[in-house]
Amino acid sequence: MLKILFFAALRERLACANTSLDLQGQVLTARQVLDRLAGQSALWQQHLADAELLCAVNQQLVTLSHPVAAGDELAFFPPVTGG
Amino acid sequence: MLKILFFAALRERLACANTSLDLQGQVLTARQVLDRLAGQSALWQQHLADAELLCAVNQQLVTLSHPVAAGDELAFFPPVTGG
Amino acid sequence: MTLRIQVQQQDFSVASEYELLRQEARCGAVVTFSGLVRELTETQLLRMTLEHYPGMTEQALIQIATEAQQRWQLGTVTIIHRVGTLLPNEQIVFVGVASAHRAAGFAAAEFIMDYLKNRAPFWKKEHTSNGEYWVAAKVSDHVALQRWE
Amino acid sequence: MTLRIQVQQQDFSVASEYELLRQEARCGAVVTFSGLVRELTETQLLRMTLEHYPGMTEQALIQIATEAQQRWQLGTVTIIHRVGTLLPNEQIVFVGVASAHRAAGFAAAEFIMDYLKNRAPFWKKEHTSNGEYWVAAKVSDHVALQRWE
Repeated sequence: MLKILFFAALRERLACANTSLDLQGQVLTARQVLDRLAGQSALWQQHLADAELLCAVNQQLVTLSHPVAAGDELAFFPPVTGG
Repeated sequence: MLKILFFAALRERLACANTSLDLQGQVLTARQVLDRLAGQSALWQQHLADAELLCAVNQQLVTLSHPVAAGDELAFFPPVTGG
Repeated sequence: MTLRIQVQQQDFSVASEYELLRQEARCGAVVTFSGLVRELTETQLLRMTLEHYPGMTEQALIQIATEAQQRWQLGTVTIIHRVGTLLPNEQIVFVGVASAHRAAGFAAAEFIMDYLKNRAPFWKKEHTSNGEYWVAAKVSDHVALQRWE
Repeated sequence: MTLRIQVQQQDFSVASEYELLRQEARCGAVVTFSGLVRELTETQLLRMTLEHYPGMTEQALIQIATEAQQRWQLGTVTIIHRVGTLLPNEQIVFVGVASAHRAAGFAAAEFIMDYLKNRAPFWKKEHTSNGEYWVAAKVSDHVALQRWE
């Protein structure tokens, strides 16, 4: 299973903090996972289409072309605003 | 009278913290005062010839071309090293 | 070269952090940055909540501090960031850098803040008298990164 | 816009100075710089004495702080500089700047230190196990000024 996390405004809009996806042995890019998730509903489609979303794989910021496989932790979130 | 002050290493080398000069109504540049002071002894000549010396008139950093007259406070000192 | 990274709900003491930073006998310069919850201009801020990504946050801060230590000659580097609920004028973030030379200290502290603002997974939500708003990322924070590239 | 300038023999408290700086409700950023007497590499430093030009010193610091307040949007600016006898690891100088935005605070604090190093009439003498030496001005301090011109 691929563990998927959402944070902040995105978490609120999706009303979902985390979910998972069975990749059935496949290796996908983060973008492919995002597309699959967007297919779940019109709401998810709308909020996951945000071009500003950032992506982390195993707690490291990466671009959407980064590969993910079963056991990885994938996170999507809006631009950060700490400090 | 023109009040003249020396600080730090220059004060120690001249063995003098302050002196004065009767300008007799003249307006001189700081450089002209420096030349007059240098004429007082070989020791003063030696130490006042330092091209790195800084100069303040009435407690403001100025260049040696700055004019001074009776009642002014003129100071010479080495490059500053605070902070 | 010591690294001190903390992500915590409770407040921190700049006085204590400064005392730790000034202990290094060969470091003649200590630069600190403190970020505070400030008032809003158009509405009244009641409180702020800070969400983060536990686990990733600490790693991101360690990476940023380590990168600073590779770029400049530094002694101790401290980064403390609070999460949870914060009231107006409370402290949010502290960055402290001890160094032999002041230029390295200033550069490193500003570098750490610029990277933290763009790379560390924290999100601020403002609870105001007019409602709740997620703080938007600032273009100026992205621009600030460019000088370090 | 408050200016707090002190030239004094006694030590100062960074903790107290920071508390004053963080009081401003519209200032979300506080940058501080502290300069300390540090150990020498080639000989043992016993103590340092700091001479200054009374009267001119205060004016020079006010001018530097005022210039910083003209260049950047700042809240309180604090400059404290000690004179007299200082021991290793004692505090020499403190610069603190409160501002709405961090970039202004970092720039102003560094600007103040760069100008203070070149324009404020202080002179350090090191008393070491090998004798007494007036500290020489550093070329790097002159170079540091150029970026502000």
